[in-house]
Amino acid sequence: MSKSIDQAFVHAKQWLLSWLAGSPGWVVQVASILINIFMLLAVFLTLFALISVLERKILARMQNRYGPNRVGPFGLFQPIADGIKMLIKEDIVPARADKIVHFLAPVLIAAVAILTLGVIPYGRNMTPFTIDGGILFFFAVGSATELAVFMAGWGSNNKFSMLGAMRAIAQMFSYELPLIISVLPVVMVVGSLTPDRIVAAQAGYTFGLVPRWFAFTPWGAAAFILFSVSGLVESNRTPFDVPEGESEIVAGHMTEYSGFKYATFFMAEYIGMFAVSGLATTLFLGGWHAPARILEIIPSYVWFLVKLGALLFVYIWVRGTLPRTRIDQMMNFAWKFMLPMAFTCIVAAAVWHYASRGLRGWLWSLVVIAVVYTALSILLDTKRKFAPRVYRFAE
Amino acid sequence: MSSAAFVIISIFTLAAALAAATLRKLMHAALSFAVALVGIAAFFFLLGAEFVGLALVFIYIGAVAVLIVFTILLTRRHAGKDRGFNWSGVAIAVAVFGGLTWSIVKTQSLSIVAPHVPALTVKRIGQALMTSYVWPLQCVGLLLTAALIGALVLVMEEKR
Amino acid sequence: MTPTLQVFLIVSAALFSIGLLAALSRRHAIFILIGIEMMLTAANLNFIAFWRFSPPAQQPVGVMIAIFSIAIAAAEAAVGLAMVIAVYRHYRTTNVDQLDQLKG
Amino acid sequence: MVGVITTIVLLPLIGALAVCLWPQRNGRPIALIFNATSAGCALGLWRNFDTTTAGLQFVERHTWIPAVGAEYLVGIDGLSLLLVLLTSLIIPFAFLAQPAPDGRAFYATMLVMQSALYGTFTAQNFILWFLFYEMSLIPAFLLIRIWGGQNRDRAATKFFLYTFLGSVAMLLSFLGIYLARGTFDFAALAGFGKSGLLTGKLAWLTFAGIFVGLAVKVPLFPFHTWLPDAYQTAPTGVSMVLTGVLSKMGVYGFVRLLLPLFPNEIKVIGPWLLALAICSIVFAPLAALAQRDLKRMIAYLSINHLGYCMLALFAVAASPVVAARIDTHAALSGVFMQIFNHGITAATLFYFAGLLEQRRGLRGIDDFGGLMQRTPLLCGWMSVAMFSSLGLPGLNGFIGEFLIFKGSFAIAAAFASIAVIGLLVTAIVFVRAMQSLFSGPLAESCSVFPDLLRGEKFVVVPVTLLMFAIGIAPQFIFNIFNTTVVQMARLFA
Amino acid sequence: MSWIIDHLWLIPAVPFAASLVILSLSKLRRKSAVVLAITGQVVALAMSVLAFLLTLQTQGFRVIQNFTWFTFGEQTLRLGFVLDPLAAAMLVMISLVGLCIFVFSVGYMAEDKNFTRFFAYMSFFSGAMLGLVIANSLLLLFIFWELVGLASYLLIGFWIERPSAAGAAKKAFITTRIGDMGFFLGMLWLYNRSGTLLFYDGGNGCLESAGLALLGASATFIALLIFCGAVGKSGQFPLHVWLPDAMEGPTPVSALIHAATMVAAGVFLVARVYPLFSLGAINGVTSSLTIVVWIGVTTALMAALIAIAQADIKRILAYSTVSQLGLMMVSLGVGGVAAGIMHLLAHGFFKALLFLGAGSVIHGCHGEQDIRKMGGLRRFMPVTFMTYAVGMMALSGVPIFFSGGWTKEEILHATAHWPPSHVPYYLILVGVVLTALYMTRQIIYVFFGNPRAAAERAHESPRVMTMPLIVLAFGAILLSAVLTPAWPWLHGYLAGEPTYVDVARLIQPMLFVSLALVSAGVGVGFWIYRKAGTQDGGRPAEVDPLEYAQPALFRFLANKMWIDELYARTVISFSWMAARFSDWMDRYFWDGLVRGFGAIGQLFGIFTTSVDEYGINAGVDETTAGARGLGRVMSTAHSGQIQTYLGAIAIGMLALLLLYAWLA
Repeated sequence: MSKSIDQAFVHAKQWLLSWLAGSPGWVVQVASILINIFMLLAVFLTLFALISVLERKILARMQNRYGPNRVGPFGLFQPIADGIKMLIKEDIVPARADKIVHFLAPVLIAAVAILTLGVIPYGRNMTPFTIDGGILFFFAVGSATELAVFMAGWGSNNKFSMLGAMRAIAQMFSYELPLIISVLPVVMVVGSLTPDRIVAAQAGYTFGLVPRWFAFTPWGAAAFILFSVSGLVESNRTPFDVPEGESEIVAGHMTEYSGFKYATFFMAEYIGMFAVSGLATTLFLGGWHAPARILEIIPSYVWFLVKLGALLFVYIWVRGTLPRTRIDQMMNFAWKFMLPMAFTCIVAAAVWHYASRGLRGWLWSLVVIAVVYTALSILLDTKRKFAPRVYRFAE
Repeated sequence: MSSAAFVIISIFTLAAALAAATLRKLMHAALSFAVALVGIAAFFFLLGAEFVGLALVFIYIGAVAVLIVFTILLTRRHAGKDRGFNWSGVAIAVAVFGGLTWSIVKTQSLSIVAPHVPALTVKRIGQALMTSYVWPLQCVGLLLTAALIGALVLVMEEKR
Repeated sequence: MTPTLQVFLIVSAALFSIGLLAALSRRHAIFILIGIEMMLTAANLNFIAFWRFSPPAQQPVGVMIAIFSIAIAAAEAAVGLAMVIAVYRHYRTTNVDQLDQLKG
Repeated sequence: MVGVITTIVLLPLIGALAVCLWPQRNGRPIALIFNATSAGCALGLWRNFDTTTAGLQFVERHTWIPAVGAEYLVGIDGLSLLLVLLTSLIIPFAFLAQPAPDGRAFYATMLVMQSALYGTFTAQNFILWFLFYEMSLIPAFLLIRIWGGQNRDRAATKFFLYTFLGSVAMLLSFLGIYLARGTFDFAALAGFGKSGLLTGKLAWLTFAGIFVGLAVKVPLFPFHTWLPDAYQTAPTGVSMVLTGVLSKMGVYGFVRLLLPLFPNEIKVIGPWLLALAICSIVFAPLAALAQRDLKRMIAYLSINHLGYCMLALFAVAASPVVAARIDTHAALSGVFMQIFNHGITAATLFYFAGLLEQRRGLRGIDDFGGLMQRTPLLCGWMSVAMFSSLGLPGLNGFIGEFLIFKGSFAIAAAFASIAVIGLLVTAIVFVRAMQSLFSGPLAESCSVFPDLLRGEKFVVVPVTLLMFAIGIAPQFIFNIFNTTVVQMARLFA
Repeated sequence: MSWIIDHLWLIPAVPFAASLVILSLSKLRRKSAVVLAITGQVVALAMSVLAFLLTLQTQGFRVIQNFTWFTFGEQTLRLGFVLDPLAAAMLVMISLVGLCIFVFSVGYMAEDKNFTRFFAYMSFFSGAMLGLVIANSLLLLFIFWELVGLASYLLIGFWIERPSAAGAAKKAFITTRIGDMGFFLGMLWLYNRSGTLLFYDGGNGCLESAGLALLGASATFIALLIFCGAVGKSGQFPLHVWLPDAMEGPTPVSALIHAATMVAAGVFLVARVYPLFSLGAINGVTSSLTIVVWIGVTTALMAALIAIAQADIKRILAYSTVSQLGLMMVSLGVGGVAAGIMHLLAHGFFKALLFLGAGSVIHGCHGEQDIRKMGGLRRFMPVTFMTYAVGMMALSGVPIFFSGGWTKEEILHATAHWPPSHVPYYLILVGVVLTALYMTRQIIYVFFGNPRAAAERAHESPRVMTMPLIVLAFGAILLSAVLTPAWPWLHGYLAGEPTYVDVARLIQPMLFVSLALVSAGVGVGFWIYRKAGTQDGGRPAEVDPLEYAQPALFRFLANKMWIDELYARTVISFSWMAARFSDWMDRYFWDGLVRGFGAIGQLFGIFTTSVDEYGINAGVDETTAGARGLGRVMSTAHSGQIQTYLGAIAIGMLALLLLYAWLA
């Protein structure tokens, strides 16, 4: 029973494709792809709508106010209203803009964001696009985001846009390194770049109790944290929203965009967030695996969505809690702390592996990480680096 | 390996490449170059070298293209338009193309169809890199480090 | 009809020539770099094509060469662009016609 | 424990690199860490050293350049261990000396020198030994040339020329030996020595070459004139290393090379060599008496103290008849003891001279006065070092000198009797210095001196306690080299 | 009781430990310092008395405790402690006198700001001195010998801010060191010949028959070299010059070190190694002992003479000490070992008493030391006067009640029968008279007559200072009980012979000789100095009567026979010249030699350079110029245009391709 619920979507797709039985192979293939794309768009655009309103509501609760509550029950139709507003708004293009580039930027950024969703396994047998080097695909395609952001900044021919784009690229470049390197321990341990295999490697339970998710190993936990923080930066969200900090440079590279193009940017940002969270779930939180054996009756995609939702909640929570960081501190942090720590994770994972992945390995890798962490904290003691800040009040 | 895909990809790629070589606006040319690279990556996919294709996208679009646009940005004073076009270059390029095509076409042994080979998995590439190609790999690592440092030193502002 | 090795090579030759065109006929230094990168990519395409069309071997030599060549191309691009910037800072131009200090 | 010696030799080199790469301007902490590590390794050697067997221990042997008989052959016996320990002790001590030059390069250079010293004391193949021997010369030159005081140019050049010419002479001699005998291995060469390593003029030429090379390093009268200049000019820490360890390379060379290789030649010209040693012993402290500069004074006394070593060595080697075992043992033990004692005592004296210089800015004996009233601790501890140097019983200096005199008096009574003048004049020099520095009314210029600071106490007290320990219960030092002494004594029997 | 035998080393160790602890204390912990020092001294005294009692058990008691100090090569160096009557008597004397002086110092030094350091040094000295007397090895003795020298150096220069004190300390150290070098050489020689430095080692020691047999003729030289050390330490001519200067130290120091104990160490040393001196003696005479006698006589007489003309209260006593030490040496030299040591012990008590009395006087007179400025002090300082008088009579050798009288008599007795010559005997008789004379002079100047400048505000010293005086005075008197010829217990004890009472021996001709001489000395003294310090005839008050009568002689004596000046002109200036000469040689001759070689090298360099420049290089330049011109022509092909180069490369590639195709 539970199995059939688990595979409900897979069966549904097969049932749909069975209509095409007898057609040439490429027709079935194209149809299968189209179904996947359609489902992805349907699910994630809905999720986008949902999250956009949920974020506002959650933030509001955190700030002790109500949030949107006028449109629909509990304000749930707010995104629809927003969407309509966006669509009917005038699309303004600056006169001296590089029109082609200006137009292509949001297209590219949205396309890239959606493409990255394709390699994530959402449930048992539910990977839209199975590819040998799926993780590499994710990052290869994801790296085009930077180009898109640059195009937006350049194409607008506006100094705020350009500056915002520069900031965005600088921070994305800097954090892409820890982001990718913190994935490497997992790839190393599993021995594969395929997301399905990575999820499969996290099946089972130690002592029949603790799931074998990588987040439960010292190196995995460290890498998970590094990955999440880097992901936060990659999606330009608070507290790392320096490139589009409205109090500083209006809206960064999106300053000259309005209407639907702006909505596209907005959507791309959210979808990028989903993609990073989804990958984090896949890599560290056991993908669609249930956290306990008894709970395996609940379908795999539910678990995936629960984990994704939990991560998204944390993102929102962080946004509601932390103030914006300063750009130089951010860069220092990336190069002087995140990167060495990411490398340490690799070493720790190797230690864990060669200590036969048991309790001993667990402890040793913990020691490695703790030692490096302590050393870095001592070396990076910022008290010595920065002059004490002096506040000048009215004199 | 369908010829339809091949035709589409090659037209797409060559068009983008031509645009990259001839567009007057530097930024457009750079972006076209990125598009051409996507086409080449598609070629690699078509040829069954998925990993190389992904690496190409990753490195060229994620890094090189961004570097190029950055450079364009930093040398913006003349970046708007590229004045002057050297037609002798066109002649040489066409001649080279002609020569190459002529020799390719003339070589009959090249008109073969791809044999069936087992899929090239990432694992195999990894194993090759870590066994037979471990020295080149280390050398490339060293080279990249050197290039990184060298580039940094080159662009560093002289302290006054 | 499936494409033969020849057509791949012709595409690659075309790409190479376009790269050469960019490198030879444009004045801006960045175009030269783009052209060189394009020629390198064309060579890579050749390597991959030859690997794919040759009988299965123990080692995927062609792929390996392509991978290394991509890595080296990245290094080359980084250094090349840094030089462009340095030259620009020094001479206030990126036009290679004007950069002839080395003439005999 | 295999590979420890190599580790000890390499650690300071790595340290030098690390200091160069250290981001902060002050390289001292990191240099000290490396010092401490290599000192720890040296202590480990000591701990695992078998004091009951003679011969080399912890031997590491690898082929290096077989064509010229060069091997990587390191190992230690008692003497080597003693000197390795001395090096490990003096160099960190020198790093803490005042006034300390800043900048990382200084510490890196010192570390290179440390590595060379370790190498010199452990190498057992001539080529390797010579490599390290020369390797110590260049850092020493740089240290004097760059961080020295007045006249550093001249002093450094003089130092370099002297020692370099000596080294060239030595190298040529060894090439001669190699051509004749075909080996560079110390042990093998010593085996030939008994029956005459070479014959005829060549023997005398090679002997002279090696003798000059080593005599310059010790230094032996009349090859000593570089020393006062160099010690006076060099920064305090460098002076400490120069006198504490570098000069021991010469004595070590005599023990290791000249005496085993040329016993017959030494017997022939023995009285002349003894006369040179006596000149060192007598004239050097007399010259010290005439010095006004504290460091120059200590430098001259260093010549005197090493003269005692030479006296005993030559007495043993030049003895026309086979000396009694007890005398040979006494003389050799005395030499080894003196090496160690002079190392720590002279270095301590330089350290104090540095402290005074740091406080006053000058270091003439007459620039101070009445210090005892202002800085009793400094004076007290410095007096201990001075008394140790003049051979007061109960402190370390006495043990070595007593044994040296015991051994050499039995063999060469007349020379030893003259050498006693050296003891007397040394005492006069020190007592005079003490009078002029510590007593009398407090000089105006010294009235604001701080007494020993906490950091300085941490340096001074352990070393001084070591002097007391050796002076009162020296057995733990003797244990290191007793078997080596017995083995060497057999060479002269 | 035998516990002390196994732990003889504790006797010196306790004061040493006290010294170390005091040194590590703060300068302000005065009370702790005193308690520690005196406790250390009391413990040492207690152990010394225990040891002394132990030696009473048997005749010729001797216990040795040898141990290995260290092993060098295959040889061992052994040291040891010995307890015999000589050592035990010295131990008791040193620790008892030392204790008295420590107590005295508490009062005397009360005002000093370096009070704690003083006690540390004193304890250190005490430990070293105690160690010296129980050493059973010449080396160990030498070690302690040097340590007492160090203590003496430190204590003479205790008031370090006075340049004169520092100079005196330096002089003491260097002068004694000169003697010590002889000692050192003698020790080496002895070690070389006998193979051991242990005095007693179960028959193998260097003072035992087996060891002595190895020495042969060298014994004389060894003995004389060792005697050099004694000469230095005991202030014998010609190395006596440091001792009077050493009075720059605080008075308790003078009492302890430069009167009672350390300076007697030379005598003790000779007594200790007496077998070396007497080896091969014919009729008790050896050449080495003869030299000892003559040096002793010279010193005794010379110092007594000088003492007459001194004005400083402590210097008079210092010369007196020198003189008495000479006397002891004579005694040893003529074979009266026991007599010499007895005199040493007795002298230790009464000279310490005198010095402390002098200290009390100085204290009472607020630091004044010139006897001509005192006078009439007996009324102000009765206790001091009484005890001082006891000391004076003991020193002068007043018989019967005072220890000094008996010991002096015994020395005279021994000297009178010295076979080679009677001259020393007569000279010593003169010395006895002179001693009585200068002591009378001193006591008249200080305690009698009218109070002069310094005596006007004089006061008696506190109890803490007078009590030690009284104890020592009693000691000086009571000691005579065991010295009388009627019951020469101490003599027997030291010589290891049984003693018995025989009152008849009390009356001896020498007693009357002695009595006559002393009376003569005192009487002459009273006669000459009856009006000292007052104006008398043509003589002003501040002029000494003797000076008025014999100005040239007086000046000769007052200036210490110009021996210091003689040394300054000869030895010291010679050593300075040697120093300057060595320095000059180094700076100019040897260094010049080296620089000369350098200059030759430089000249050679100039020569080869010019050969290179003008000889070898002639035609090469032309060729170079031609090559350069060709290069210039060729270089025009380099346009500097990178695209041109690139195009050329492409054309070249095309050409190669065509060539290849054509060939294929």
